[in-house]
Amino acid sequence: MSNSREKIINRAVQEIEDGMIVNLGIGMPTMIANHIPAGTDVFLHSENGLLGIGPYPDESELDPDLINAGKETVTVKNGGSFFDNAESFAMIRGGHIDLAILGGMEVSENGDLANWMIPEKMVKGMGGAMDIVQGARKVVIIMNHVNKHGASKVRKSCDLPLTGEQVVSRLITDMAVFDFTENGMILKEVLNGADIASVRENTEASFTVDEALMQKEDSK
Amino acid sequence: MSNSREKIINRAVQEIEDGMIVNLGIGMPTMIANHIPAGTDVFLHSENGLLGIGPYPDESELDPDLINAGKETVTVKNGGSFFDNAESFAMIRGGHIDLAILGGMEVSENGDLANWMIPEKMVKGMGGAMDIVQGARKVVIIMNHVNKHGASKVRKSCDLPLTGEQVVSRLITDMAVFDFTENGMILKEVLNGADIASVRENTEASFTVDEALMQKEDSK
Amino acid sequence: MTKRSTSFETSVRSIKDGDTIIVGGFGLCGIPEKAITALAEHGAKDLTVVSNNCGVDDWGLGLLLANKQIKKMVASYVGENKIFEEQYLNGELEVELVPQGTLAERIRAGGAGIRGFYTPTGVGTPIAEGKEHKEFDGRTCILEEAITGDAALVKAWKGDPYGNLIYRKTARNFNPLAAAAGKKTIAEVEELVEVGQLDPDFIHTPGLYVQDILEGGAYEKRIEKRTVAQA
Amino acid sequence: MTKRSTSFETSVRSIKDGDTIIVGGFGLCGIPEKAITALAEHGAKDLTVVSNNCGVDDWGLGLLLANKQIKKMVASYVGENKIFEEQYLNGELEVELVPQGTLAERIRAGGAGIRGFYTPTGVGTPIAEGKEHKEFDGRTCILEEAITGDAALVKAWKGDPYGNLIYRKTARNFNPLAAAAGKKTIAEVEELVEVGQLDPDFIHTPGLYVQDILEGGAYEKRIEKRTVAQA
Repeated sequence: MSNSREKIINRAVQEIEDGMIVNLGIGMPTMIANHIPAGTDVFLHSENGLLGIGPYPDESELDPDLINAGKETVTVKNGGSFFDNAESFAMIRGGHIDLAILGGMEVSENGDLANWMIPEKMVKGMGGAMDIVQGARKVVIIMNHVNKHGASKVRKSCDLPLTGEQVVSRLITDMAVFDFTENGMILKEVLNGADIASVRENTEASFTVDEALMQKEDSK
Repeated sequence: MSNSREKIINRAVQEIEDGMIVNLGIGMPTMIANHIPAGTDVFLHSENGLLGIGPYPDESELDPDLINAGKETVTVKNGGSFFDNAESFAMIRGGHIDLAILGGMEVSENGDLANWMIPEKMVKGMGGAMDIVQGARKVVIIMNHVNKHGASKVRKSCDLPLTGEQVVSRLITDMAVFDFTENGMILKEVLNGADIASVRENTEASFTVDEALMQKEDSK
Repeated sequence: MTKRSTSFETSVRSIKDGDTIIVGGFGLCGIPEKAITALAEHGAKDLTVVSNNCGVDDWGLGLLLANKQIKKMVASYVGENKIFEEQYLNGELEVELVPQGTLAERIRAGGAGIRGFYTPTGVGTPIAEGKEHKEFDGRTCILEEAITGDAALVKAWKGDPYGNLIYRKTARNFNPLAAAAGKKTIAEVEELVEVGQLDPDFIHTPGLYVQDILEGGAYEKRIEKRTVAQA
Repeated sequence: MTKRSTSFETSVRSIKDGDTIIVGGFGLCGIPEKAITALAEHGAKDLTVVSNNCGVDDWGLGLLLANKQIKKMVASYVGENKIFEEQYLNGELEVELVPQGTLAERIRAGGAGIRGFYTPTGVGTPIAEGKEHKEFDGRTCILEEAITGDAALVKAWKGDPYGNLIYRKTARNFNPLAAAAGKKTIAEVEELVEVGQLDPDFIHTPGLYVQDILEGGAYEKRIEKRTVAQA
């Protein structure tokens, strides 16, 4: 696991609290499941119709009828349940999912998210992302702070077509944690290796710095 | 059973064909179930969440958890199923019920139906009637031809608040059978004891007489 | 993450004056009899109650009526109750009559985050007055809006501590819809089983919809119309 | 009133050029593999296919693509298929991308006679362009319309001759929705049991939604992403 990926996942897993119903997006978010502390009693929701995703199966448990939204074979946790896709998105849209952690391509300072298409490329589809960002009670986006050319993915406004407007509650990058509030975008934490100045340098969006964080850095 | 009720039920039961999914309204329509010939394989739908109503239970089968839409204890037929009310009305509204037979207070010549409220009286509610008349593929109304004062219940237009506009496919009274078509209301049959003239006398609505029926009466 | 509540009294205590509560059941079949009784004792007033029917004079939601706890009733059929008629004619009780299928769908929409839907049900009737009309392929429909509740009271056959529920026969009726549409859903069951005893393929209400679960003990299960076959 | 069909060939024969067909499955999980194969052999063209995904190059709906039977695909995600990309970029294939929850709800609405519904999903995105917007309690929503099919192809675990179906685990997915939304629903099952063997409390698709039922014999059930625990 790359250093930045490790940082992001380690920070993101702290969002998950005991008793939560959590939806993890495909890719990096799915990897968070393996890092949830053993004692935490959460139900992972899979939008293809499963509440209570268990660990990957061993060879003897492998079942083509039991997959997650990323189409990987999984198992079901004790106390889990299966349902159809309309019911699954009733759960999402109806506000019954406490937390969704999804990947992002761009996040804007007012909490807009783009994570489903790049205009010049073949469009594969949004899957369930547009429903999840509108429905989950808290939407946490995880992504690298800058792209491979070093440009900030944390933008004044998104260039890419949106997945949803003002839907992000929290953004976790390999440098920082931001919250999106009525008072705008707020830098809440800097991750190991970064400081407020380096975050500013790598962020196109305008944000304010949380007071506690400011004091913490001042007192160093 | 009164003579007119008997006539209506005997005629109405002929609407039920092998293989049909049928919803029978509360009251007189429910009584039709007992007259379906033994060999006819139909599923009776009950809007409270049951497909495949069986006969009334004997004492040993009596189950408070198993009732029909009229809140009577019933049984379930082999091959039946239970479901919630949203699914039950999905079946109705979605056009999956072949035939509904309901009672009526007034039917107008363009197929409007009134069967749920009398303005001066305490209103008890429409139950599922408004959904059923919009959703069932064929809606057959059964009622007495005239009220207790001798006034026609088959009207130019309904005086009572409607249950649905242009929803009646067929009307069966103790005197006659009418169809509602693009060419208006057509008298299709006269029941035993009535003739075209007596039907005309007791009907406020304008209707034409089916040619076959005309010839039949002429040839008498 | 158990959702077991210590008592019905504790569970209904969060229901406040003026709340909207959605209640499962069809007639007296599948009603949450224990939670209703506890709510009558609790005494919260000015309630808007959403339920297909309103019980009988001395049982089910009739108990809340007798206590004058209900300000407004949203139902499809309310004909089984003298106290209801009395309070309605007195002007003490407000009533919104909703076609049964529309009522079921509005509650389902509430639980599913669908804000409104177009249905042909009620077009051309008093139900359509003041509602938006729209044609779809030549068929006129009216716009109906979702219903959600501050609380929902439901009754199931079996449940587990995670809140997974299964219902029995026609006692299912509005219960799964109500369960999904309540901010706080209190589920009472005839039998509370261990986690893992309900087959995940056949759970009617997945646990995430339920906030409190209780075993109700002995159930009265009154029959409204006892009809038996003639021998 | 048995709905047993004599063969897949017979069942799919009624599907005409230009028809809209709704197909169950999520990825390759729970797809009606026998009916799709029969439809590929049947050869009906210019089809509009509604399904969450479009199979892979050599399996599932990919077979219909390879045959150039699909004119338009309505799906939420189509990324697993090279032929798809080719035909799309050539302009041979029309694509309507629909958010997964909206797709599920549109099919559910089709089966349930709901003509349209308001959802917040897609507001502010390209999906909302040209659609009616409306606010509900300050939340902007867009109007989405129902989808129905001339035919639906679904796969269940067990079924009976009346058409009652039960599904297994996540192979349920879009199948019950598709079953209700097809004018002619062709259901294939791994095991056709006698009437009365399915518990009426636990039937996922009641028989009235199904027109043809067939036992499919041995199922291939391909796995797209075989992930196993590291020992």
